[in-house]
Amino acid sequence: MEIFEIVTYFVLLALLSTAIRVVTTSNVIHAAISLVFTLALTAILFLMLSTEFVALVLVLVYIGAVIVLFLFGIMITRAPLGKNAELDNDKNKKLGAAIAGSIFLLFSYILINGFDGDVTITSGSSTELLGEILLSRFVFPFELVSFVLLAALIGGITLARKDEALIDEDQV
Amino acid sequence: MIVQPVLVVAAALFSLGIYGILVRRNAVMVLLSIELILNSVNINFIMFDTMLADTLMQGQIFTIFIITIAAAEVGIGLAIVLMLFRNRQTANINEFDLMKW
Amino acid sequence: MISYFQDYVTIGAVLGFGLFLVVLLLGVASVLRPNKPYEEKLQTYECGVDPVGTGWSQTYVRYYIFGLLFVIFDVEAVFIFPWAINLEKLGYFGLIEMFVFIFILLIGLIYAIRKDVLKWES
Amino acid sequence: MTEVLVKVGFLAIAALNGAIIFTIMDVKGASWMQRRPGPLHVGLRGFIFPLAEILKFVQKEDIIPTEVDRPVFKWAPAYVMVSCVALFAVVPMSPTLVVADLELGVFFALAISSLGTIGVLTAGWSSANKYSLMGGLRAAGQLIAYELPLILAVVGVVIQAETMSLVGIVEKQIEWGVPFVVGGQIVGFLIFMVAATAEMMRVPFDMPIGESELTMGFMTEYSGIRFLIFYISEYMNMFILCAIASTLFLGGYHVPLLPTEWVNFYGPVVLLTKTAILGFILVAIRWSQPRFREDQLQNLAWKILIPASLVNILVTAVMKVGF
Amino acid sequence: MVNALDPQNMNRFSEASVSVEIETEDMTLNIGPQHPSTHGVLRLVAKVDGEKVHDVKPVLGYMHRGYEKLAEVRSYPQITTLVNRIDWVAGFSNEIPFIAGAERLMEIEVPERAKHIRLILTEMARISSHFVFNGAYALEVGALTPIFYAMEDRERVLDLIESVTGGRFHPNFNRIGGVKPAAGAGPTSKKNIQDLPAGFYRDTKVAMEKVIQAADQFQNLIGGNEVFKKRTKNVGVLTAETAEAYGVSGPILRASGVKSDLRTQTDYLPYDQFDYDIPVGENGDCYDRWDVRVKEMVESAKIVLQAIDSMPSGPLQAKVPKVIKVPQGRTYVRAENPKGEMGYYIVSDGGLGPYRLKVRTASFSNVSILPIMLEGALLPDLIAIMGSLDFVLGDVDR
Amino acid sequence: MEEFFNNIKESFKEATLEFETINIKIDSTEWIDVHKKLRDEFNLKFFSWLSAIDWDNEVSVGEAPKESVSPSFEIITCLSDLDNTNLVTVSTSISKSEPNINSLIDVYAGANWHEREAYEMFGINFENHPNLEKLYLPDGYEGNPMLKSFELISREVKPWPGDVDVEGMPEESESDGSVDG
Amino acid sequence: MVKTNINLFAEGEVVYTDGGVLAEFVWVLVVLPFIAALIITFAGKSLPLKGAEIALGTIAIIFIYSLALMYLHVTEGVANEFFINVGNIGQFDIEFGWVVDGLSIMMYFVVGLVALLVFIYATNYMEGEIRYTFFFTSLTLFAGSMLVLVSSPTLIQILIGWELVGVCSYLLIGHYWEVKDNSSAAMKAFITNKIADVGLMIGIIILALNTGTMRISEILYQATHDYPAIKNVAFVAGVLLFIGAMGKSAQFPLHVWLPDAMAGPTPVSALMHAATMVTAGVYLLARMFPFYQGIANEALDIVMLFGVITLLTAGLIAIVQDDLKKVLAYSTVSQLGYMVAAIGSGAYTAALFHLWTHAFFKALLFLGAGSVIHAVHSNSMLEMGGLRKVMPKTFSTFIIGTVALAGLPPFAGFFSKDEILASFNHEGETTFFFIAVLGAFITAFYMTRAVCLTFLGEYRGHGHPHESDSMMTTPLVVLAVFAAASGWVNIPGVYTGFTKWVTTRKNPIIEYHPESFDLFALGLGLTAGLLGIGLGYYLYQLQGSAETGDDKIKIEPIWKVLENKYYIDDFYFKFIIDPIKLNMAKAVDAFNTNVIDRFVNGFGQLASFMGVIVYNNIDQNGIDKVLNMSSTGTDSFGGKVKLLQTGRTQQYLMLFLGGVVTISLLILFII
Repeated sequence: MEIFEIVTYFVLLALLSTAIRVVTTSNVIHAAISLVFTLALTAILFLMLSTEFVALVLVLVYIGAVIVLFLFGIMITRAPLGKNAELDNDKNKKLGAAIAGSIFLLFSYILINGFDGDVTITSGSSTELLGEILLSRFVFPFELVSFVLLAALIGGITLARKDEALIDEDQV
Repeated sequence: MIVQPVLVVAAALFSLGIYGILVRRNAVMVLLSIELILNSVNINFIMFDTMLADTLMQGQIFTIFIITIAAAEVGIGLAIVLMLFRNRQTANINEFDLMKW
Repeated sequence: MISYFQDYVTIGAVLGFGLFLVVLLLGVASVLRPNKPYEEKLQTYECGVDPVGTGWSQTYVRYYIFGLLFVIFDVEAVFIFPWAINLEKLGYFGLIEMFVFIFILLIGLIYAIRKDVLKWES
Repeated sequence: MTEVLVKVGFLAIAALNGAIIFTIMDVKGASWMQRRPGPLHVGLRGFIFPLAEILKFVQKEDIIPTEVDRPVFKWAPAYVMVSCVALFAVVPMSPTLVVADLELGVFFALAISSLGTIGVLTAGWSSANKYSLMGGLRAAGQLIAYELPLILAVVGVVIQAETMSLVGIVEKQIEWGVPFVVGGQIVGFLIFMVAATAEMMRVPFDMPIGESELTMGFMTEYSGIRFLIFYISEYMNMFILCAIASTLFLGGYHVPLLPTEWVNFYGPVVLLTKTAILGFILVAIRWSQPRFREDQLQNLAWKILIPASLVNILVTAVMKVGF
Repeated sequence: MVNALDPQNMNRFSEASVSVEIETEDMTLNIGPQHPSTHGVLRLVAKVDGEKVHDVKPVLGYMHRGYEKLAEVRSYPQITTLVNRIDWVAGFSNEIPFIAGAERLMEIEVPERAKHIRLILTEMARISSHFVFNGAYALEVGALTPIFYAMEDRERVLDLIESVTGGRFHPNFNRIGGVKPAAGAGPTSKKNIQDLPAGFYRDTKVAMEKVIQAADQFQNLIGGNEVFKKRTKNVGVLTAETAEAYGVSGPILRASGVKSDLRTQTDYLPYDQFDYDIPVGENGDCYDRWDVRVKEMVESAKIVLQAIDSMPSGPLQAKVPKVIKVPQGRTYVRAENPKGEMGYYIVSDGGLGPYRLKVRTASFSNVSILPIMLEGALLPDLIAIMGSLDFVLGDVDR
Repeated sequence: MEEFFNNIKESFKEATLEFETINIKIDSTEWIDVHKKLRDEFNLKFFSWLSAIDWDNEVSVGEAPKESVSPSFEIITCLSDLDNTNLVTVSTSISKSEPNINSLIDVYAGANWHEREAYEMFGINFENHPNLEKLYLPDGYEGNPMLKSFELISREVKPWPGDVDVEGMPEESESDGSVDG
Repeated sequence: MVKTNINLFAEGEVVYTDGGVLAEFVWVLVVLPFIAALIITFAGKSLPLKGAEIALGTIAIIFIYSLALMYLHVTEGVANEFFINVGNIGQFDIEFGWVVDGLSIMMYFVVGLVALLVFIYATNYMEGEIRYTFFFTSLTLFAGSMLVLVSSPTLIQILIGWELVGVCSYLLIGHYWEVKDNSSAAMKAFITNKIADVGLMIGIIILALNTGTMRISEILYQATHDYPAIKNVAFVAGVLLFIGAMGKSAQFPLHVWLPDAMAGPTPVSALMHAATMVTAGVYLLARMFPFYQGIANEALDIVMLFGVITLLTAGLIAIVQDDLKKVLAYSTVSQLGYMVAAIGSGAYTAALFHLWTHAFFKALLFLGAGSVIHAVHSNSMLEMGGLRKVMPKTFSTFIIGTVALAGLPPFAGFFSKDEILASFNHEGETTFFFIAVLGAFITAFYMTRAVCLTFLGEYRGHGHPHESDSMMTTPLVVLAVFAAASGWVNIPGVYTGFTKWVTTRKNPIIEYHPESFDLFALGLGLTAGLLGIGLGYYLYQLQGSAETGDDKIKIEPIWKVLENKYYIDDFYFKFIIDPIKLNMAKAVDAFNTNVIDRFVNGFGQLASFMGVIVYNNIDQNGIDKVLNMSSTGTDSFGGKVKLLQTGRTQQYLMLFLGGVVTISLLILFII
């Protein structure tokens, strides 16, 4: 499985570099597109870890839908075309980097010391089984999810709707 | 063999997300950074799921739930940003100091 | 190589082929095409007038709501598929679960319709 | 590794030929319906027309306006095309003639097909042009609105087939003896085709391009080769969606009464025939219908197709469990 | 604590609600001058909020050719060649009211045969104009095919016009006092004037039957199309009152339910000899405007067929002075052109050319209602409404 | 028509009927009132057009009027009735030094563009007009082209040939000027 | 129905049943309002009464059901509980369910009755108001949440109900959110409650961890059977639960939110902030009473102490309030103090009895006040006066409420207050007894003041007040009947049915104060009440205050303290909110300037830079500095402090994360 590891390292490296680009680029759209690549690489990583269904869910929901929502958001908030010099809080940069760095070190320390193991992948994990577990053992969270989504939908609509409509309607 | 590198990269993604949240001035960018954090969590879950060969697939199921919740979160988060943008004509979170007591 | 990886490596190769196709077309074109830019040619098209206004990127909030609805229902679809292939096993229990699930999200759609966010006319 | 290369080679031929065949079909259909002499008679009875088209675009200057966001602008067409090409991988021509028979075949196809949205949206945005932006937004709004009925219409098939593998779905139809469109998925099929037409951005759902309003929509600023990439992608998309529809609903590479042991031989022919019939219907619709308005389009998706597809799912599920 | 029931506080609430309202900066979108669906070089400066149009400001003048000024330095025959370039889609129709005005001032009685020929050609011009409209309008709402059929059918009519006048778009066929001999009529001498080309009657009959067929086809294939109906019904409704106040005329006015047709109301051409209907719409929406025009084509074809059957014989020209000088006086002659009321207000001081020539064109008034009709419309509706007004920029700008 | 003319005649003594058109000459001060009256009482709801004539004896373009006229702007509106053939033109004169007149927009909304046209072509100032801007001419264009005093450059540079030709043989026209029909 | 016998300490043997089918379907009560709220949200606006009819119908069903339960309970005696397992966290079963016993049935009845009347009242009162439908949604939601709370057989459900009630309260207080005061009042209520909720939450977690169960009945069983695990934490848990109760029941010093909560519409004040929601704390204490009594006795002293402080201080503030609703609000706080003090003194029945009577007469007073406010369009008593003539019905019912509150016989308040006084006397808490008597005097005094200023004298406001219509007065009359008669269910020596009701439960009350007329307490209480009324009438009516609206007597310093509510709010701002803000800001700024900037300047490179942080941490140099900075407070870094007071989320997050990282590093590498 030599090639498997090489590919994994390659994917991880690419993942890291796109993620860095997400938080450092001074162009809003570029950041969103970099996130697309981050997510796509994550999906590839998931595929390599045999979790086929989750990888495709990531593509379908995240890249296909959430990013589109992000792009809408970016366009509605009129992000300027091209570089935006004022995208970062320069004052926060040092402290932010320090905190993020220490969190990274902390996590790496814990993770490296805490976990070690190896993976052997013999086949893709079964979606059928996943569905069965999801709808039997996790049925309560599953139904709750619908409520969360409903709440998100109603909340989002209420927030994004034009306020005048809200007030007109409610002044019965 | 690949467990530790994956986990470290996930940690790196997490801290990059934190960095983005702390440093970015555009509210949409902050939300983007939150996605990075959630993604790093997803990677961890999947890694552990595969590593432990969990018969209950809890790692995968949790990841699906996280993706779901993240979708809802982005929906609401962006809606809030839009509302703020409509009222203030900017998405710069420095302008929003409603938390000021 | 197990068949699982075989399949996805193939798909990766297909993606590579798509990219190759794009690059090929671009490459062929870059050899063949002329390149004589001048200022007016490189101007953005706005019906022959100089592009007007700064707030050019203004967008309907409505699109955002469509996006939101899409995200929500997309997630719903994610949950429906594992259910659909297990329907026989889950039986009536699964059926009722999914009924409830879909019903709740339909409430969201009805809410959106009732709040007129899907309506365009003023 | 060889197998992979063979498959990709096979796919390369299929994808390009599919696009070219559909281009010819569209153009010839147009000239036939519009009584235009050009592509019906000129140059080997119009059959080298696509070649001329490609040659023309390749030779054209690739103008990139100064205002645009260059990297995004340049790569947006690639994004659309790659997502189209990847779809070809899962369509089976026969049980063995398939590039990758994934367990999650349908799901994969749907996931990948949702990627094009980003390409279109970024193309519209990065052009720094109001028409492009509006076109891009319309396109994105339309793609996401019709992605849902597309996905949900497939669920009915998945329920009946109990698998997401495309080969599995076809085998199930062979087992049943009738394609799913006859076996209870007629509503699903209609929803799928309407949604697929909208996904292809073809008449009557072509407002993102809507040349009488937005000149050329999100492609306004594109010229030369990059425009061609969009153009080819459109036909590839048309081909592949028709092929998927044939596979899911029309029995794919098999027709009843033909012996299954010869399926490797007649499979591709059968599938292509079915695809071509669906494609011809799309061509006929394209050249005979006006386009909807943006709000009518969205209403159709949200108020009719999505509820209808949800009901379709539930009805199918009840039938499945109940009988 | 604030008591919410206090009337003053209620005011505060309402103020609060006002302040929540968003002041979005609308996007200014230029539609035209170089846009596929502005029929020339009209420019609309539209303020849009997303897809919704808030405000439209038409900008004219890209085609202004100063006909009124030019007319002051031209003699009357020269002006005839000038004015048929105003509405180039129906070139012939432009000449009629001008010639009629000059003849009226000079008190010339035009021979009946000439009048009939003028009438036939005017109606053919109307048919060809409506063909163009039909094809273009379908194109504007997104149907790509009808324009090919419309153009093909128009070709027959244009061929007929060409065979008579020698010109397809700018016939320049009228003379003060009558019409000139037909172009395709073969050798002419003082003794033997071939006024119409050989086979004209037969060809016309065939062509007009085709026109009626084509109109029927349009009614079925375009008018019966559900998508087309959705796009045009109840879109851009224009009430009769608004239309009258703005001087909107022609098919647009009739689509709003006003039965106003100058062909029956004035006698610039002998329309009273024929039997035809005046199609009138009900709602004044885009569909009605389209429908009225299609029905008009049929009526025009009927008129032509009748005119051919009742074609009187006689001279083509009345006696007119060689040098045309129009006596002092003023008159306004208007005619029902394909686009609406077209009229010339001729002020003559007895010279070779008019002292002042006011050209009243239909499209100018018709286009002036655009800002009102487009307010609050969606962008696709903007195109549908604009197209349904069927204007030609030459007719707007002059 | 006759009946209608008589009705008009009762209100406007100076109205004349010529070529089936009723002409009413009024004073510029009653401009709005007369139109209102015509619209409301005589049912002339259809606003056809509005324009002006520059009466001037010394001209640089065209021919000078045969009889001398008093220099003034004559403003004409043409109104009609949708149901029958009544056609009315209303005209008034205003001085060239102070070309001011009230805008008709409140009476006939359609007067808007016609007035703008007259404004840019003649320089007539329509009071109370909401946006009296140029309609046709490009930004920065100076002058009012339809004034007789405005030079038509091409005319100056190159006189119209036909004009001269016709002027050359005036006598013929009387004797043998007709063409047989 | 299965009958069970248990031994009660005082009454001998009590017989109760499992309640049969009626008890099995109590869940309908809980679920119904939520469904109704959903329906109102989606379909409310299109209905003829804009959703009010659904709310009313729901509450009517609840009321009728609770009436049936009440009847069953009075005749048979019911005690039963039901559980539904919905999942588990570790070893804990997450269970929901419903409990049907005397305590909960009493609460169902109170909630059902008061809510029904308030809803009827509100349909008229809120007519034409902004967000009418939304109002009924929230109100219905509240009813449901309250029922979730009172029906809960498990701690986790109590917590959920607790939070739901808090959310509804937030929504309703902030009903007129366009005015900033109102939204900040809602915020204040929410935050104050949240602080208290932390106590509750920790208490619940402690109890659950030590008993291994979330079921209240099992915890109480363990408590009464001397299980060692729970005994160890009894005091702590008891106090923590009480802190939770303090928040909801507005006990000193967490009472500050309740008066401000009067920003909500008056029906809300009547239903939530007088009758039902604020009694949640008392209910919790009562529900857990066997636990307190059995093993957390020390905690009861604290409970009593706070209760007594509350009843006195709040009563004093009520004297100086000019806002009619605030007088009633402080009165509510004061009466809640009575209840809590009674619980603290071990008088389980007395506390609940007061809860029962108080719910009716305080709701009556609030609705009466609402009627007045509706008529004069002002809250201030300075703009009222002389309304006796124009609003006779309101006046007469208000008077009944007042005398019930002042504790004159034979109105409800007399019996319940007397029982509390008697129990103090019985317990030998002489000081508290006299304070409570003083409280009774104060209560009578300020209520008389309120009546005089509102109804007597001359009208001082603007506009023309008029009697409210029957939709509003009918509830007043019904409540007046209850305010008069609800005390008769527990007259010692005559009929003590109420005691029997509320003690009929799965976990018997081992010991409680037996009822009997304590003539000393009775006489003293009655005298205090009469004195208060007399003094009030003298000062405000006879001295003519009612004419002018002024307070004739004012002892300036005391008045000032009272008017400023003992400066508690100011205290919070000055000593809690500001210091946290300022000093934290300073500390972090110092950290930024001294630690981070120095490192950045010194090293620049991220890797080495992180190394140095760790190094310095080990060295304790940086930490020392930080600690010094934060403790010294004011010093030369003041100039940069402004930067951190921005209210920006990012900076707060940065502080938070910085803290987390520091602590984690400390834990990982140093400790």
